[in-house]
This record gives sequence, structure tokens and C-alpha cells, in this order.
Amino acid sequence: MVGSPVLLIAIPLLAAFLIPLFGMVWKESVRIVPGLVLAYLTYLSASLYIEVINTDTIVEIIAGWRPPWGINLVFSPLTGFLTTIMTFMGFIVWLYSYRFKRNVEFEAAKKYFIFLMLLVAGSVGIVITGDIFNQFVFIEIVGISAYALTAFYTGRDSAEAAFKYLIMGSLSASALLIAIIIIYSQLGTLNMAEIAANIDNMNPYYRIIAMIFFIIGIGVEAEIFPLNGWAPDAYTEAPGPVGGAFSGIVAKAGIYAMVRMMFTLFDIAGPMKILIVIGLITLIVAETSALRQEKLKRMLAYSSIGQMGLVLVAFGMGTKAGVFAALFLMLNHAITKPMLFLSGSFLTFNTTEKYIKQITGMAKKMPVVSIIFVLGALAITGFPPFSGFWSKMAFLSAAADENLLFIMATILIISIFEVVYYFRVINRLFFFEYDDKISVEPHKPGFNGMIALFVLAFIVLMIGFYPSSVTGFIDLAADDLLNTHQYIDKVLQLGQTIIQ
Amino acid sequence: MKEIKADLISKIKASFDNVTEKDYDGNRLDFHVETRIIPQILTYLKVNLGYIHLSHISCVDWLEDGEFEIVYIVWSPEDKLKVFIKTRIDRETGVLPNIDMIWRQANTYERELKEMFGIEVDGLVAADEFLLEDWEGLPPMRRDFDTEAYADETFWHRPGREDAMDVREAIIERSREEIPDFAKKYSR
Amino acid sequence: MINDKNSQKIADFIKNWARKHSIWVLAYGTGCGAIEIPPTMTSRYDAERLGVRGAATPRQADVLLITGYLTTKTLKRVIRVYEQMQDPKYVIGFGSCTINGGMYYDSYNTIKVLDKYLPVDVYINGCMPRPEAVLAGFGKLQQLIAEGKANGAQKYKDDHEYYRGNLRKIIGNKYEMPLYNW
Amino acid sequence: MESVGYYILGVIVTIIVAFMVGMTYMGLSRKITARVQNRKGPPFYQNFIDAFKLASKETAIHHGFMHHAGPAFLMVASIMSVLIIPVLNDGKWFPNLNFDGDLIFLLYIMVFGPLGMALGAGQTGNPNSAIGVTRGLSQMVGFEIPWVMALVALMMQYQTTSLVDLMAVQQTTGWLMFSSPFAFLAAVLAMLGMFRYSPFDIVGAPTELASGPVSENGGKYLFTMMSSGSIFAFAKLTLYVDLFMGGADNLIELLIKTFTIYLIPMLYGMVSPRYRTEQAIRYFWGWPLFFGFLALVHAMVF
Amino acid sequence: METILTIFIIFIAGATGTYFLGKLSGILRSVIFITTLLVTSWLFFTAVSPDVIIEFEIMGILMSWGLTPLAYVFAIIVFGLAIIIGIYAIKAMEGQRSLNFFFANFLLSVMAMFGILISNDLISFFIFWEIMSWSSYFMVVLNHKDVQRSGITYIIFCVIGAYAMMMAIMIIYSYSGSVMIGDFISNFHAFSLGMKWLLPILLLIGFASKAALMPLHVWAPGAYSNSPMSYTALFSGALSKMGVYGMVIVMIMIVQQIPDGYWIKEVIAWLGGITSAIGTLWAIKQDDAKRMLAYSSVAQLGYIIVGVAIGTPLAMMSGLFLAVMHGIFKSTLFMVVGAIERQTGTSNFTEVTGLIRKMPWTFLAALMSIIALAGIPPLGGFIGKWMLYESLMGSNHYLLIIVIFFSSTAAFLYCYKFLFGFFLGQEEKEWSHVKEAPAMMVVPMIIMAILTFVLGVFPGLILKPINDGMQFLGYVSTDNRFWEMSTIFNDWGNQVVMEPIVYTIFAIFLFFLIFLTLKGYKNTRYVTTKDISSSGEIPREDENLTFITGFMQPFFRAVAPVMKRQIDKYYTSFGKGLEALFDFTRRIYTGNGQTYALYFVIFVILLLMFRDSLF
Repeated sequence: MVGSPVLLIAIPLLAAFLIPLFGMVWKESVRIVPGLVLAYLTYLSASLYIEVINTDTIVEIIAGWRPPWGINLVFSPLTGFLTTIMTFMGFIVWLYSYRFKRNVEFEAAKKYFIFLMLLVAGSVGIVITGDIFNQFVFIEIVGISAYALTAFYTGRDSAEAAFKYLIMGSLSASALLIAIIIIYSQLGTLNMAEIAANIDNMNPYYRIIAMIFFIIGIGVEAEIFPLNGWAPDAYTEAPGPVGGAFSGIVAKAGIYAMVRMMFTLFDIAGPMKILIVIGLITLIVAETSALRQEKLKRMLAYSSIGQMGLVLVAFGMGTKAGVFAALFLMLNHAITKPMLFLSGSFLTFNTTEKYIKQITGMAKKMPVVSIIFVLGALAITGFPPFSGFWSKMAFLSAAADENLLFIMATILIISIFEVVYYFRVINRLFFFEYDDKISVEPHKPGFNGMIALFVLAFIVLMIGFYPSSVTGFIDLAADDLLNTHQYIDKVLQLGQTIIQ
Repeated sequence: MKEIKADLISKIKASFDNVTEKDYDGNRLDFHVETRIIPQILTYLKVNLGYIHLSHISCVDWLEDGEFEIVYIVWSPEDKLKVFIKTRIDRETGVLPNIDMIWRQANTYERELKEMFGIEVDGLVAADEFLLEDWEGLPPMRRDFDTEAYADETFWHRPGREDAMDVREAIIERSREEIPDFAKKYSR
Repeated sequence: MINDKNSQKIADFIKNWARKHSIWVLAYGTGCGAIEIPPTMTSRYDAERLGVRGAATPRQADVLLITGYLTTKTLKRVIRVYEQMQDPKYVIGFGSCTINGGMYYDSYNTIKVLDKYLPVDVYINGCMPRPEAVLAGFGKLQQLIAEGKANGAQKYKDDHEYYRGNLRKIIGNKYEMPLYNW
Repeated sequence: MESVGYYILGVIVTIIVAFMVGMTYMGLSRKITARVQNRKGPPFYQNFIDAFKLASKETAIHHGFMHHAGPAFLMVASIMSVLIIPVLNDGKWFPNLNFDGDLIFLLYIMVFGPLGMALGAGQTGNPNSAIGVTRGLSQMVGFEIPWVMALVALMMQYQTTSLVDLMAVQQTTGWLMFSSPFAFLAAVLAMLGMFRYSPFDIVGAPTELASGPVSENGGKYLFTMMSSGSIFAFAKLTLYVDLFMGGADNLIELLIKTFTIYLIPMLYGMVSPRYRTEQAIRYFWGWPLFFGFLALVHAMVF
Repeated sequence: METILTIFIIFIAGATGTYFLGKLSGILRSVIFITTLLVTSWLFFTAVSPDVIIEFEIMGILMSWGLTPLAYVFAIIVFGLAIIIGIYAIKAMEGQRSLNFFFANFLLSVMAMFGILISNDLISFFIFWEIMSWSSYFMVVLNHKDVQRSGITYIIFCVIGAYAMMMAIMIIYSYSGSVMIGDFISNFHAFSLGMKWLLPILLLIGFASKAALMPLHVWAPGAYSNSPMSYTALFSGALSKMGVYGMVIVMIMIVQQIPDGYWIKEVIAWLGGITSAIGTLWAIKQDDAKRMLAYSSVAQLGYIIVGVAIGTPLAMMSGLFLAVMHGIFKSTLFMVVGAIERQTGTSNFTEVTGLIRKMPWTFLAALMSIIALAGIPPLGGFIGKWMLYESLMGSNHYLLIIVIFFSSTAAFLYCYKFLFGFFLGQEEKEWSHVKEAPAMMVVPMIIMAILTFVLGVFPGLILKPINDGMQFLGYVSTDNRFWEMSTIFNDWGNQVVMEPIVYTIFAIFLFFLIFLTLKGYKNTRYVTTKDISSSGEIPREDENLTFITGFMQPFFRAVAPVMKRQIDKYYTSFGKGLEALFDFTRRIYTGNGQTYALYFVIFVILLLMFRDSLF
């Protein structure tokens, strides 16, 4: 064993608190330490993940309290998969923002990296925890750091966006708390496995109420309609890499929480109408709104919401193929959308408004970044031979298996809008003349930022040309999610073995 | 018709100074005006009184007076009345105001005046060659232009017309029409 | 055989016979004379029975029919039309205006004598000549063609400088006349 | 070798016959038109004189290669169609190049010439020529439709695209004119346009367009066109006779039948004023099209 | 290594090399580009055999590559055109923008088309289809012209088609567990009746969108006219044939397995006929040569689709033959336009006239292609048209044949307009500086023009591979039944023998040409186009009397009722309506925190209200 899953949470939290101290010693360490931490986390997560795949799920017990009484961390193929993505994306975001934030003064950078650390820690916590109250705490950590990052630029609009986020976050927290209270009052436990094992004993009426509040509570992080009002503003106002982190890390954690709740906690078998309906509505509203956006980041934000809707629909099918497609979509989205956000924020670096028209003809000035943006756009719209195609294919295949022709048709039609707005941007970028009056001054992308983008681009191409490189992992993760009993057994069995 | 004419005269006189009218039988009414108010009076006629049609712009060469008389003929489809606006300009120095912003087609007449009489028009559009190609010298419609001499000089005449009779005397005898003095020199 | 004089004669005879019986007329209706052409062509006088027929363009026509006075301005066009016609070609001057200026003898811009500028083969006298006279004119032209005497085109070619000089005299040097081009 | 010589001889004789007949018909039409107009009119051989005179013109101009070659294109079309249309029944005439006289091939080769000549007319740079050509082509679209409908009806009814087969059919069933009356009507009405006599002569309206496409052609060019026109007229008339009137067993019969057909556009033209192009097109897409439909229905039903 | 893989690797290496090494020097770029095309074509024509099949697995889906005899016909078009257009493009694109991108993308397009043709399974078919879509899309917008309108229109129709296809593929995959085309065809009878109708229709939508069939054709004019002409030649010549290729497979292999599938064939055939008629009418109306040719492509593809949809042996043969011919003559015409645009700077008929004496070889190429396009014997277009008509008659399509005839007759109008507008008419001083295009552009065009002629005399050259392809589709061999080397037959045994016809035509033409030239040779003279019989008036040097504005106006007055309804307008208003609707949905996000909180509450209430039905 290379380490313990608990380190995945503990180290970033610790780093977050230590960063100011390091900063007193050596200012540059504020920038470097998070990178080291995230690199280590990625390494740790990946090696744990490989171990988990090869051997068995790791259930970590915190402070010696056995499940179902204590808090436990579950590092299974599913959570390991997501954790690895998240830590990796955290590292990429750090890599990108290392120099991106250099012109920002020390204090701001310090805050930024502290909150980034908290964000990663919280998100990872959401994923690997086995306790709903603990999950609630992590959601709050993520929320608070996200509010702070949204308000990073300390402008009027940023503050407003953060405030909106705060309102929604608070509402969701209370809803979540209500749900937890209901469950605790009914079942007397907060451990997920325990709840899952006993959920049939619960009063169906309370069960549904609890579920509704759960959905609402987690829905804000998972960006479902109509609880995602904060998202466009937050994505737009937050710094570019934060947008990447939101879409690559936070949204994934939110989706995970929701899915875990639906699949494991409430153990709903078969297609989940609620997820499909919510997902579809989210998808339609988001993508059609994105079509009419004038700001680049806002457009990407809507696109991100739409992708989350698609993921929910895929999960909602409830089959193996559906979950597989959903995880694949999550993976692609986690890689592609940060790529778009990061390259997009290079393109609009010197503008405050981030209008799409301001990047007119930018490809002449910043060819590599533009090409990476196009790559991301082609990947996310599902053009082969890029990564998005395979996940879209997996999704459609899953839908076809379930005979959901109407959903297939709807999603394909919506995808047309997606193609349209992405291609409008591509057109502006590449096939318009550079115009001094409209376009912004190009910004010379930093070396580290380019490396981050290249890594992402490489992954997009790798998945695109050789999808089998990741499908095995996703397959295992999907199995893991669907196999509720195994989860319960693993967690509770552990408790029993300790008892005995 | 009488009322229309009287009405018109009163309206014109109320609006413009130095206007003298001359009435004819039928649907014709003349006004003699100063050159400078030509655009104003034509605009007034067109816009306010309904004389929307410019029939013609004509010119009479008053060689003896040293003046050209320019005649603008406008027509109202409602009043069924032809109004002649006459003005006189100096033969050598006179400049005519341009009216092609009132009637676009006035340009044609103005170019013709320019070419055939040599009358300068203020701000004439397309003042180049119009009907005559490569014409040099005196404009041919001026009365001091000697057509026959020009023809004799320029064109080759086939002999055999020398014994042609001058019929003017006979005409005078029969119709009791007086030949004006200036026309006498054309008699053979 | 081809150089044989007799056969050449026979060939000429046949050609002239055909030309005589097929006269395609380009009526250049410059003056009032154009009004006399329709009666000549229609059922009353029916010039078509003699093989006389209207042609629409100079490229197809054999005869240029100048029906009335020519101003200096139209003269240039007429000469150009004549030059565009293809050999053999003939000119008929129609009405007294083409002969001596007619009633326009003292006009400042009509030419008085057509044959100074174009090689006229036949003049038709009158102001206006009646269709009978026109038919007579065509008859005369046919006769000339048959005899091989209607060689105005050749004259024009030979005395080109003379004709062009006369033209220059009235139109001045400003007007760019293309070189002789049939 | 004998057969090749025989073929070539046949071709030449056919062309000469077509030329003579076509010219004579055109001359006759002028004569008859004159008589209808109460004129004496030119002699029937007037066209020969005209053609000869044009051929004996001493000079000629052209505006470039396409203009120069335009009449040759026209000749290709007319001679090819005369070679493909069987002149007499049962191959009594020279067997020619007829390859069964394929009708679709015929339809297309017939537009080869006008299109080539249109190119020649285009190169003259004379706006009148181009205007005439556009009118001609537009009008062609007009009359081709009923004409093709008639042909298609016949071809589908008798399950052949061969003119020879259609003629053979008529040996047994009688004239197609009676057994397929609607096709005949549509074809005849289309023929009015094909001959470009009044009221469909706006293509070369002499006073308006200065004779349209041919306005820059004179001398040998016009001569070639005229000859081509007469050969083409003969070809078209023979085609009609072959299609609808049972062909002809000998030359006299052929002449009678073709002349009868020829009278239709001629007489119709004499009493009609001229249509504008769109009027002409609408004319063809009116009753002729209706008859064409009836012909198709007839072919479908029987 | 398998030849097919080698070809792919060469393509990818060539594209990469063209793009990156092209930055170093233009000559290197051209050399790599042409070498790639030459080597791949050489490999294809010599070393690719239909027997070899490569199989591999991606994401658990079995895929297979191999060249079928049918695909071979289309591959001939693709490689033949690619190599010729490639040579042309090197010179034609000189001095244009983003050349590295252009040539690399060109190679990618060719690769994608080759990929489509060798795909034996639907997934790789779709992948290559999409690669083709986006690579062609980048070409459409490459000129920076009308990008947001024509480019977006193109991509919309691309993805409509692609997604329809993808839906069908996924249904097939999930129902039958295999994506092999062969398996699909053999298992098709096992699908339910609804699927039997849905799948072919979805696939046909996919293919029809590329083949620009009637309601899906609106992208074509913009896309064809805005991409660089060197690419449009390939675009219209080869790329649109991929749609036809797909349609052939669907129509023949699948639709006839549907009970009453006859109606699909009829509908598609009629759509093809109407497409050709409408396309022709709109082509006549265009003043821009590119747009005209674009509409003309739409119309010509209509014929091809009619042939394919009817599906009798003769019709299929005609469809495939026309596809080959269309590839040849339409790319030549686009190349001609490209040459003219390069030499004069415009492709508008109303601006440039009288080029025939300046660009005679280009004119010759244009003339031959136009004659082929119009279907006038003796060039190749006639063979295809003839077979099409005969097949329509043989299969009793009484009215369709009239529609086809109408459009092919009306096609003469735009054929003439094309030649007249550019080459004929008055020669203007403005264009006196124009020179013939460089040899590297002229020679490919002339080669293509000669090809149209050769295929007109010996259609058997190309009918042989078509026959093989059709045998693959399950037809009985048509050799000696419907065609010989230079003879074609119809269902009823009537025949047209091309060889003697061609010789006769040339003999007559030459005879009269010689006659016209020699008679009065000394007295025949060339005069300029200014020397015309225009009532004696001499046009000034700067005065152009060519009649080209409002060309064919009387015709349009006659067909005005048809032209009034324009499908683009419906699409545009539909699109505008959608955008307005989305503007409304966008307003859901008011940007107001209270509103979002309200949504939150409403959402809670809604979920609570519908809790029973949702869970």
C-alpha cells in the first residue's frame, strides 16, 4: 500500500492551512507547494486506484470507529476513478494557474491556492467518504471555497455572482441537512452502507421526501435545472482556471454525490425517471441558452451545465451501459471542458468582458491555443476521432439498448445546437480577419499553461484514437457503482470483521 | 377657367414681386418674371399649385434686344391649364438658373439650350456634347448664325439649284404678310 | 479550267444572275422616305416577287437603301454600316435629299450630295418617290448587276481616300473612324 | 469496302435530297405566305437563288473561332438527324447510319446544333444575338416538354425507343396518329415551336432583334446555316411522318406526307401574331402539356 | 503491413508533413502533398485488392476494413480526382491564405473518403464520415467569406445527417450486436417492422444530406461557392458521391428487404427528380458561376439519385456512370472557375466577359465539360443520361421521366450562360491583360476534358468496374446485356453504338469546318467584337454591350410561380424562430439571485407535488 485514502483529504487540507506559513518563509512557495501537493495527490490517487483495481476496494476507517458508527472512506474502482480525475485536473489547473496568476500579488495568489486546495480536498472528500454527514461537510467546504474563488476578482460582478452562489449554496445546504435529519431520524445512522442496507425499512413517504431534499441539496452542486442559476455567473466571473476547476472537479463531485445517493442509498433499480427528466430539461435549457450567449465563458458555462444534464440522463437509464456512458461522459467532460476554459481564458486574457466577438481572428495571433480550443470544441461536440465521440456513442448505444428512441432523438437534436454555437466561435477564431477595433490584444500564453493544455490535448487525442485505453477502467467503475450489495457488504463486512 | 386663372394670378402675385401676366384665350396663361426667381416660382407652381408637369423649356432669340427669352411651359392636370413662365436674360452674359432639381428631365432641355443657343446654365449636369457632334463655333440656333453661308462653306452643293425661284414675294403678295426687317436679308 | 476566260464568264453570269434575283435590302430609314418602304414590300407592289427582301443587319444585306437626308451625325453611322456590309454590295440613294439636299439645301447639318461619301449605284428621284419609282430603281439596279456594272464597292475601295477625305471635311478630325473594314 | 462506299454514297444522296426538299419547302412556304397575303410572291426556287447568292458573297467576317465554327455545329446536328431518321419504310432508302433510329439520341443530337450555333452567336458580342439565343433556348424548354411527353408516351406504349420499330409497328396497327391521337396532338403543337414560325418567331424577330442569333452572320456562314436549316426541316418532317403517319413507302408518298405536315406550322403561322417568350412558354405549357398528359395516361392505360 | 493501413499512414504522415514542413518552404509542401497523393494513388491502383480484410476491435466493437467492388468504383473517382485536382491546386492556390492548412486538410478529406469506402462496418464508416464533414467544413470557411451563414448552414446539415446516421447505427448495434454492414444486411429481416422503416429512413437522411437531396440541399450553394475552387472540385466531384455511395447500399441492400419498401424508392426517386428540376431552375438564375455550379451540382446529384433509387440494373448503372461522369465534368468546371477567378479576380458573369481568345484552353475544357454536363452526344454525359431515360422508361416511370427531361432541357440554359458569361460576348479592355492560366492548371483540366470524351466513346472502360460493383450488390452481370465497350443497350434491346456515331460527327464537323475555312479563305477576316452591326453605332472602348444582366428573364417570367417558393426561406425563418425561442429560454437565467431562490422553492414544490409519478 502506497498510502492511505485519508491522505487524499488530509494533505490538501493541511496544505491549505500551511500555505500562509510557507508564504511567510518563501513567497514563491505559495505557488510551488500546492503543485507539489497536487502532484503527490495525483500520484497517490493513481497508485491507489491501480491497487484497488488489482486487489480489492479499500475501506478506510477514520479514528478507529468501525462502520456503521464511525466515518469511513471508501476507495473503490468508482471513487478511485473519480478521485484520480479530480486530483489530476487539480494538478492541471495548478499547472496552468502557476504563472497565470503571477501578475497577481502575493496575497491574492495565496488566497487563490488556499481555496484551490480546499476545493480539491472537499471534492475528493465528497467522493470518497462513506458517511452522508461527512459528505455534507465536504460539500460545504467545496461550497465555501467556491464562493471565495468566484469572488476572486473582487469586482462588483464577481461579488454578485458569489453572492448568488452563496444563496443557492445555503439553500441547498439546508435542504441537504433536512434530508440527513430525516434519514437519521428514521434509520438512526449516517453511514451510507448502513442506510443502503436498511433503506427498505424506511417509511416510503419519508423516503421520498428525503430523496427529494437530497436531490435538491446536491442538485445545486451538480448544476441541475433549475438550481443552476448560479453557475453561468460564477463561471463567467471566476478566473478562467477556476471555471476549469468547477467544471472538471466540483461538478463531478456533485454528480457523484447525487448518483451515489440514487444508486446506493436509495437503491433504485432500473431507469430513474427523475434523473432522465431533470437531465433532459437541464440539457435542453442549457444548450438552447448557450446558443444565444455573447460571452465566451458564459457560453462554456451553459455548455458545461448541458453536459451535466447529459450525464444525468445517462445515469438515469440505470443500466450498466448507461452508467458506463455516463462515466465516460464525465471523464471526457472533465478533460475537455477545462481545456476549453483554460484555452478560452488565454484567448480572452486581455479583456474584462470576455465577449465572443472579442476573439475575432485570434487564431492568427495565438495559433496553438486556438487549435487546442478547436480540438476541445470538436471533442465536446462529439466529432470523431476525438474523445467526445466515443462517449457520445456509448451514450447513444446505451439509450438504444433501452429503446429510448425519443431521448436519443432529443439529445441528437440538442447536439446540433451545441455544434452550432461551438462552430460559431471556431469561425470567429479562425475564419474571420483579425480586427483591431473589435478583437483584444493577444496575450502570450505562459509556458506552464501551454504544457497543461498540451497534456489535456494529448489525452483527448489518445482517448479519441484509442478509446480502449480508458474503457476498461470505466467499465470497472460502472460495475462498482451498480453493485450496491457489494458496496454494503464491503463496508459493513469490514465493520463486522473488526467486531469479531 | 376664368376663375382658375384669376385665382392663379392672385396667388402668384401675392407670392412674387415683379410679375406681369398676360392672358390668352383658352387654357394658356403667361407670366413674365425675373430670372432669379425662376426656380422659386416653378417650385411654387409644382409643389403648391399642382403644376406638376414640365412640358418644355423653349427659347426665343431677341437679337435686336440683345436678349434671350426663355419660356418654361408647365401644365396642371387638375386645372387643365398651361402656364408659360417667361424670363429674359442677356444674350452674351446671361446665366440661367438650373431647375433640374425640380424636374429631372429639365436637364435635357437645358443641355439643348446650351448647345443650340450657347446659354450658360448654372451648375448644369453633363454639360458635354449632346445633339451636335464635334460642333465648333457659333451655336447654330442663334439668329446671327448664317446657316446658308455655313452650308455653302461646309457642304458640297450639287449644281443646278441656282435658278430656283424665291417665293417669298409671292407669299407676301398673296397673304399680305409683312416680312420683318431682320428677315429681309435672307431674301434672295 | 478555272483560269479559262469563258468559264469565268459563265460563272460570273450565274453569280450575277443570282445576285440580281436575290436583293436583300438594308433600309436605313433616316428620313421620311422610310414610309415608302412598307407599301413597296406589301401586297400592293410586292417587291418580293423580284427577289427583293428586307435584311435585318448589314452583314446579311446586299443593298444599302438610304431613304432621305443624312445629317452629319447619321452619315458617320451610315458609312460604318456600309463598311460592315459584305461584298458585293450596292447603294441606292432614295429621294431628292440624297441627290442635292432637297428641302434641306441650306441646313447646317445635313449633307447635300450622297455620292461624295458613298458610291451610289442608283438614285431614285422624287420627294418622295412613289413605290413604282422604287421598283423602277430596283429594276435599274438589277439591270446594272446583270451587266456587271454595279461596281460601287470596288469604286469605294479604289477611291477610299477620296471618300474618306470628303467625310473628314465635314466631321473634322475629332471623330475616330475605324479603318476600312468592309 | 463496297458497303462503306455504298454507305457514303447513301449519306451524300440523302443529304442532297434533304437539302433540295427542305429548300423547296421553304420556298413554297414563302410563295404560299405571299398568296395568303394576296401577293404574287417570289418563285418557289427563290431560296435556291438566295442560298447561291449567299454562297457567292465575296467577303466574310467572323468574330473568332466559335463564330467561325458555329454553322459547322449546326450542320452536324442536322446531318446527324437526317442520317438517323429512316427516310423510307423497311430500309428501302439507303440504310444510313440509323442504328434503329434511337429517339433519345435523336432528341439530344437535335439540340447539339442550336447549342453550338448559340456559342457562335455568343462570340459575336452582339447583344441581339445573345438575346435571341436566350429566347430560343427558353422557348426550347417550352416546347421540348410536350414533345418529349408525346415521344415518351409512344415509346412506352410500344416498348421501344427505336424509330424503326415504331415504323414497323405502324405497318400492322395503322398510323399512330389515330391510335395515339393525344401524342400526335401534343407533338404537332410542339412542332409549331420547333419550326420557329410565327407566332413563335421571337427568336429572330427581324426588326426587334435584327434577326437575333444570326445577326452577325453573312455570306458563307449564313449559307451554311440556311442549308442546315433546310436539311433539318426535312429531317423533322420525316421524323413526324415516320412517327405518326406510318412512314412512307416511296419518295412521292414521303413528299406528300411531309408537305402536309409542313402546312400545319406554316398556315398556323400565317394567321398568328407573335408571342413574347414567356407567352410562348405558357402556351406550350398549356394545352400541349395537357395533351401530353393525356398521351401518357393513354399509354399507361392501353 | 496491409496496403490499406499503409495508405492511411502515408495520408496521415503526408498531412502532418504538409502542415508542419510547409511552414518551412512552399516547394517542400507541394512536393510532400503531391508525393502523398501519387504514392497513395499508386498503391491503391496497384496493390489494393478487394479480398484483404482487416479486422480489429475498439471498445469491444468488431470493426473491419476492406475494399468492396462497389467501393472500388467510388475509390476510382476519389483517387482519380484527388490526384488531378491536387496538381491543379498547387498552382491554383498559389498566394492564397493558410496553404499549409489547406493542403493538409485536402489530404485529410481524401483520406476520410478512402476510409468511408473501405469501411465494412458502420462505426468506422461513421468516423470517417465525420472526419470528412469537419475537414470539408474547414474548407468551406477557409476563404473567410460568408462564414457565419454558409459555414454554419453547412455544418448544421452535416450534423443533421450525421446524427440521423448515428442514431440508426446505434440502434443497429444495440439490436443486433454487430456493426458490420454485411451483418446488418443479412440480419435486417429480423428487425421489427417499425425499425425496418425507421432505420433506412435515418440512414437515407444521413446520406441525402451529403448528396444534397431536395429538402436537405440548402447548404450546397453556399458551401460549394465559398470554399476554394480547388477544393470545391473535389467537394462536388468526389465528396458528394459519398452520399451516393451510402444511398446505393441502403437502397439496394436494405430498402428492398422492407415490405412495401417500394414506396421509399419511389419517394426518393421523386425527390431526386424534383431536386434536379429545382436545382436547375435556381442554377439558371445565378449570376455567380460558383453558385450556379453549386446548384447545378445539386441538380446533377438529383439525376444520380434517381438512377440509384429506381434500382433496376440499367438505372443503377446509369446512376453510377453519371456519378463518375459528374465527378469528372463538374470538377473540371469548378477548376475552370478557379482558373478564371485566379486570372481575373472575379467569378461573376456580369463582370467578366469575352475570355475565349485569352484563355482558349480553359475554354476548351469548359466546353467539353459543359457538353458532357448537358448530356449532348458524343461525350460521356450522354451515355449516363441515355441509360437513365431508358431505365425510367423500362421501369414505367411515366411522369418522372418528364421531370428529368424538363430539368435536363432547362440545363441547357445555364450551360449556355456559363460559357457565354465567361468566354463569349464582347471582349473588354478591362480584361485585356488576362492571360491563359498556367500549364499546371490547364493540363489537369484538359486531361479531364479528354476523359469525358474517351468515356463517351468507350463507356465500357468505366462500366466494367461498375458492373463488378453491381455484381457485388447482387445484380446479374450486365456485361454484353446492357453494355459493350462502346455500345449501350436498353431493356428492350435497342442500342446505341457510340463509336461510328462519334466518328461521323467528327467527320461532318471537320468537313464543314474545312469548307467554311477554305471557301474564300483570303477574304475571310477576323474582326473584333466591338465591330458589330449595332445600327452603325460604334461601342466605345469602355462600353460593354454584352447581354448578361437579367439573362433568361423571359424564362423566369414563365416559371415565376415555381420560383416564388424558396425552401431556404422556410429554413431561415425556422432558424430565426428557434433563435427567438432560445432568446426566451435564455431569459430563464435572469441573473437575479432572488429569482434563482424562487426557482429553488418552486422546484421543491414541484418535486413534492409530483413525487409519486416521478419515482
